[in-house]
Amino acid sequence: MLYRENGQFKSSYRSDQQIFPILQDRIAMVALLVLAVVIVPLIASPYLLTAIFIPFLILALAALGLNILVGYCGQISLGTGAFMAVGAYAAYNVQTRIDGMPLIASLLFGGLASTVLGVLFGVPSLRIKGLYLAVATLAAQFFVDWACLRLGWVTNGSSSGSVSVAGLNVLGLPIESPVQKYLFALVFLAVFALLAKNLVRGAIGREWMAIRDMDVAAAVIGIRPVYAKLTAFAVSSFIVGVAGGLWGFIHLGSWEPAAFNIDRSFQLLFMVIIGGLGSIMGSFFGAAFIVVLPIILDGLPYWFGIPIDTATASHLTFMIFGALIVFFLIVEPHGIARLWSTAKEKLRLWPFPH
Amino acid sequence: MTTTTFPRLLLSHAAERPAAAALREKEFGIWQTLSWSALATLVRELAGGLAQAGLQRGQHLVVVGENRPRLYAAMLAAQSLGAIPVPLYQDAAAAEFVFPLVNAEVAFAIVEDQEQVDKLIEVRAQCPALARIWFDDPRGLRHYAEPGLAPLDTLIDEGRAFDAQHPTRFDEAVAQTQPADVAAMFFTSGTTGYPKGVVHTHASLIDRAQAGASFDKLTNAEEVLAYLPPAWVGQNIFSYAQWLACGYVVNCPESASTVSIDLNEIGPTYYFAPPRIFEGLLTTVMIRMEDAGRIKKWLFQHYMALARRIGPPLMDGKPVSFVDRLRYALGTVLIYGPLRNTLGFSRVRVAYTAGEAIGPDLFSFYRSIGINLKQLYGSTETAVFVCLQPDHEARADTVGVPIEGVEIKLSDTGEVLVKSTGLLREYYKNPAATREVLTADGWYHTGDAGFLDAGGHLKIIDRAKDVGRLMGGAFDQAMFAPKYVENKLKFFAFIKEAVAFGDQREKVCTFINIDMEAVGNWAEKRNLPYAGYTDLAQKPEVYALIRDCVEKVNADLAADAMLAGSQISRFLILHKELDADDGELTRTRKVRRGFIAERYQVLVDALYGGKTSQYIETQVKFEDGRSGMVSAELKIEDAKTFAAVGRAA
Amino acid sequence: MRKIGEVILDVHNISLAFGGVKALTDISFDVREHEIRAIIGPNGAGKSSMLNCINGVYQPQQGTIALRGKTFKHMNSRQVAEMGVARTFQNLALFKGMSVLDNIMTGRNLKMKSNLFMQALRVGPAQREEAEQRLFVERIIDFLEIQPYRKTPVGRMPYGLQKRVDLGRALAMEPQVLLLDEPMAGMNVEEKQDMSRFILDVNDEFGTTIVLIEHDMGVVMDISDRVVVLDYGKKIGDGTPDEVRRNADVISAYLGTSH
Amino acid sequence: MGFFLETLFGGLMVGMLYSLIALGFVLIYKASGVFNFAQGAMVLFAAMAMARFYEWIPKWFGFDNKILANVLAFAAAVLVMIAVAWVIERLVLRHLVNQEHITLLMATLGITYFLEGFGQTLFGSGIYKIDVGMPKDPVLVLEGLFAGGVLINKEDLYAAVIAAVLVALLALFFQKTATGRALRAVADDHQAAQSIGIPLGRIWIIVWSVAGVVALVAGVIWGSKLGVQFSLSLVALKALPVVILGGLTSVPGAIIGGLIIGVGEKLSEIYIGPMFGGGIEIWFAYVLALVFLLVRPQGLFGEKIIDRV
Repeated sequence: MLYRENGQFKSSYRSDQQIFPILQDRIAMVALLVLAVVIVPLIASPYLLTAIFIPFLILALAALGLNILVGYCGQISLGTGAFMAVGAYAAYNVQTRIDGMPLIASLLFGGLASTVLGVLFGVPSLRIKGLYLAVATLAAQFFVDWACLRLGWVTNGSSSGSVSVAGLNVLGLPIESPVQKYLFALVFLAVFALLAKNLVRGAIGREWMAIRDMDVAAAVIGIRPVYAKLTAFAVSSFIVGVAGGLWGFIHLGSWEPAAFNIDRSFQLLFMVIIGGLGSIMGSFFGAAFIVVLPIILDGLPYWFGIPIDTATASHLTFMIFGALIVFFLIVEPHGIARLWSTAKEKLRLWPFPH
Repeated sequence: MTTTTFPRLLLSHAAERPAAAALREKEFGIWQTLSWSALATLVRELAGGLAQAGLQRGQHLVVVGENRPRLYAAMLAAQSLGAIPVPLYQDAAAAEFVFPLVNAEVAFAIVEDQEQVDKLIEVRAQCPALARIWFDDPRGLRHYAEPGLAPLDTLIDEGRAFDAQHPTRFDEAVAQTQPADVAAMFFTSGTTGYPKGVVHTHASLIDRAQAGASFDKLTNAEEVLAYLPPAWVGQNIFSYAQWLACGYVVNCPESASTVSIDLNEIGPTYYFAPPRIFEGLLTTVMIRMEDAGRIKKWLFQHYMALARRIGPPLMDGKPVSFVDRLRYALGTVLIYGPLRNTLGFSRVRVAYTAGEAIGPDLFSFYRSIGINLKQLYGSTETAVFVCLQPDHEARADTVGVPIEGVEIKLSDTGEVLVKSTGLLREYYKNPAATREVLTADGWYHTGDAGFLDAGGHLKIIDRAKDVGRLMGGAFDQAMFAPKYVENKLKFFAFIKEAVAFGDQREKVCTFINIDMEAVGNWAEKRNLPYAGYTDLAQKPEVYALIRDCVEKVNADLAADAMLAGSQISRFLILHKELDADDGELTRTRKVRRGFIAERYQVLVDALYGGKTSQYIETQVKFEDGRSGMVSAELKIEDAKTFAAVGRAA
Repeated sequence: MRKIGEVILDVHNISLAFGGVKALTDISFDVREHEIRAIIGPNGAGKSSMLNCINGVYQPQQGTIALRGKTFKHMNSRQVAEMGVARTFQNLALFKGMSVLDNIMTGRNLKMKSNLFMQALRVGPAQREEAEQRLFVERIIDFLEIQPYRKTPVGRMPYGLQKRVDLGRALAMEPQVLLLDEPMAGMNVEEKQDMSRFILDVNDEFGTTIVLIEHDMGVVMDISDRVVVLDYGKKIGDGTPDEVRRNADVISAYLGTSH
Repeated sequence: MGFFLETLFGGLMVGMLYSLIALGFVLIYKASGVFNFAQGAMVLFAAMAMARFYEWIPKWFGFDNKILANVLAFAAAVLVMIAVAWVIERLVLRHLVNQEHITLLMATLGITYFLEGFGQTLFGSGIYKIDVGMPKDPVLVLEGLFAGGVLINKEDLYAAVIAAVLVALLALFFQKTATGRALRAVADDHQAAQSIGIPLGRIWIIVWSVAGVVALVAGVIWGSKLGVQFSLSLVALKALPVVILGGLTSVPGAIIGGLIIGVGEKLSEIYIGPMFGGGIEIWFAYVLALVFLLVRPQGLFGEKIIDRV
């Protein structure tokens, strides 16, 4: 309905292949950015920022990373939490051991560390198919959980593996107030989202999807499964690692291994499923959905004046998540993102149904 | 009177706006753009090649193909050398090429692709003069050993070399070509007999083009989509003459199957199409809306009703209440805007239809959703622009006012005569025919019967020669305008073609072609099974449906004293669709009434003989050139007629 | 007209078995440059397995395959692809989640050189490369006359057109040898005509050597230069269509049966 | 020596429990190609049901007889597990027929969450005990062999016996009964099975029920050792490497794998653990399995994977 595409013809491949080929979408995108960069910091309360926006941004980033592996390359991972942990602790180590280490550098280093582990545990996936990989990644999960608890040097000697960071700053600008943290996370998300989008719409992205959709055919046209899968693992765990660093540094400030346990892994997987496998946009939807839903679920009873104890509430949350996962897998395997794109299609064709 | 020629126009654009886009063609997924300077270079090289190949001033160059930039350039190249491009219909059968090629002693042809090459080779024996054939698209042609056959690229390369050796030739040739020289020749697929070559000068074409342009204040910012046969003067004027006159951008679709997509992408600002195109669009709109959800349907119907009420007055600049304007504005957001967008008409500033009468509903549909659709009157012989409808004065039943440079008068027989700066010079090698239409004092006989209404708008009833008289019967000596009747029938979505008989007879009878898409849908909704056209056409339900239309027309005709006699008493639905390939329609889909009357003599006799059914067997040509037989037992039905309202005694 | 050249692909004593099941026993035949070579035989005769051996999906237990005189026994699909062998699949093996354009683009993948980082940043070279390959792919789309579907997800296309995309993806590799596994399976007459035309055009325009598995004898006899006949994993006939038609074993084993 | 043997036996006991859970995985994977991540949740769910019914039933019917209570509670729990199986087939499996393994796996993740939430809402989230009256007193064996002998928990012995019996029963069920054979057919090829008129739906319900019962038994044994609580569902995660090791489709594989992992875990904890600051149990099994995968992707007893084109 809102689309007016007449006259938006493309006279170069570059313009035809841009991320948002339709003018109206570009406008919407700019509007969204303005909203995120200007409006939100102005109006959102510190609570909203710390309880919803910052977690959303960081988890969206993690989900984005996971989506590249699961959604685009079709390789399942149940150990995302572990890779976040590696990112966080590696970043922590360089940050604390090397003084004057710039924040961004240590976060990226965290990403690299996580990449190494990702590739390491990805190697089995080259010989084995989907299910086994799930186990391999679980192995990573448990191993890392253990390492963070038991290996002193990982946590810089702190018992129980709990660590904390302070006095974060980028080039002297402090990253302490919720707004600063929010913007910091936002920038990371925006940049990585762009890079990821470029990858998935480029040659390597097509390789990933080819492997996902029909690996034999992919091999026959000269795609090396090994290379495709490993790059997916590397890119994925890098992004996840960085997200882990942000989660620790920006969101938590001080954390212990439990922050990245297997439940985190599942949570991220659910984000990707509900948000939309194989869609950058979907990672955002999923993160938003799963960050907000529990808050609503906790809130609802009180708003309706039927208070239920937190235990029951959390059980309900479990059940609802479980049900939703199954629901989406059956009804809309491509998640909210697909719903979104269908809606968009309808808008473009309006008033026609198809 | 104009003082320029097409090549000179090209060069001036190239000089003034070298980088500006002249032509675009969607190829390989994007709109490949040719700037004016690039085009000029291309034309220069082509001209060089043609000159070297021996194309002489005054000689003819045949051009056959879809709208392709390089074919346009070829026409310009020919004109630069003072030679005469002759565009032929790319969908014509090979045999139809023979006459033009022989008649114009064509030695050189530039064609689009294998299909056209094959056709030319097929008729080459009959056209000994044809020496050289160049093709634009080499696909499938690499192994052809035909003498004189070469790809267009080699012609261009040769031309480049030639131009290097004779750097001044081109400009000299262009300078030498005068406005009064012949610019192009269009073969009118005459409704009877051989086609006639209509000869136009640079002056006549350019003058009309400019007149039309100034009438609608066209600028060089217009976007035009060229998707109709370039051999048709209509397309040629809009995407060639006016293109060069105004210097706007002409866009060529990617392929026949993508026209609607391409139309949507380009979103032309200046659009021209015969009524059948608009009709097709409307039908698809309606059919697509059928599947819409209840809310959408309701919205659509509600706002279309509103549009029918408020749209036309808004378009005609009549006063409309503020509230209505608001409601219409809302409608624009919800329905009209999106609709225009999906149709590809969001940016249309001026749209014209011509060549056939257009149904009032059809016409007002487009105007009511805010598309400035207008009618014009003209023909190949008049370089199209004779009468145009000014904005705010568009009617379905008139064709507008005479524009600058045009005089109109009616002969005593009621035939429309035109004097204009855009008249043809002659019919090529056919003085007799020329004399028939062009009087010594410069009046052109349009062959149309019509009159100017109070507002000075021209109103066309029919071809003058077709306007006949009934003999005997209730309406003895009453005037009979077959086309008028046929059109009234064709305004119903269910009826695709109609052929009316009645001249020198006591009553009017008609053949009818149902519209396969519309009636097919109608049948499916009543889950009425059918096997193909012939079967569907003979269903009693369909006959009932059509009779209903016929009787509506009768009621309508009865209301007009002059035409009450043309009411239809009997009709039948033909067993096959009338088809240009079978010679029943012209390439512009006008019915050849005479030919049809002969071909289906038995049916005509059956109609007047009062039979209730008649067996018929007919040979048909298929797309792939094979032919087969279609036969059926055709029902013949009577239709109710009405007493003429207030008929003078 | 095109002229048949030297032997380009030489299959020598190939035997393949899955566990105990023998799929191919001691198969030998050669394919000459520019020719259209058909492999026919009843269902389960081992035709597809033969192709899978040629392009390295299966590793035959015995025998060798020589491409342009280069012999190889254990070679993976990648290497075979690099040597210019492309292939289409019997039951569509398109990438369901991707558009027609992207499906065919994957075929250009061997030609794309820019590394991960360039792609991520989409800087100059990567961007240019993407555009260049796009142009190549568009030529194929043009060649196969599927312009209207360019951006539609392959899943939503009619079956006949999906087969074209499959062919397009193979063509994108600029193959010297093109293996077609029942390119006309499940098509109506019209679609078969189109497909035959495309196959002939490919062979004609690009001089591509074609190895073709097809059930429709009419088509095979029309377009192929030489035919190999397999039955239960054994070669029972080899020669021009006419020779094969006259071959007694073939008649009994194949043409006799209702196909 | 004695100490080593004790550790060994301890490992075997734990391993046997792993085997039970792994068995559940294998059954379901064989019959429906589903890698049932929810097995652990099912163990928890079953155990809770058992534990709670054991408390409730006497209250409801007002009697006080441990054995009867246990029997009834067990029966009730079995019914519950069958119901669960039925619901899962109805609401999930039949809608995901012929879907990718990964999709199915993720679906079972969903089921896991649902069951855990549902279970705790139904049966509460406290710690409950199961007492099927297994003697807890230790016994000394092999005293003859060397001084001190080896100290073993009687309970473990009973458990071992129960497990053994269960496995035997399953084996019989698979080999002898018609349903068993149908199951094997389904496992080999869904379409084929369907075409010869084996009702997939019913088969799946049966398999999941059986898996449910297995889970119940495992839950009971484990629960009576350590009490029933949420952490029980994590035990299942331990069973994953077992399946990998033994081979996804092999019953004996599950058993052997379980024992190997159980033993390996314990021994490694004692003898290698200290070098790494202990607690390596959590991941040792996995790493073992992974290393093994690299050598033999199909596991100990799994069939070789050939992907046809």
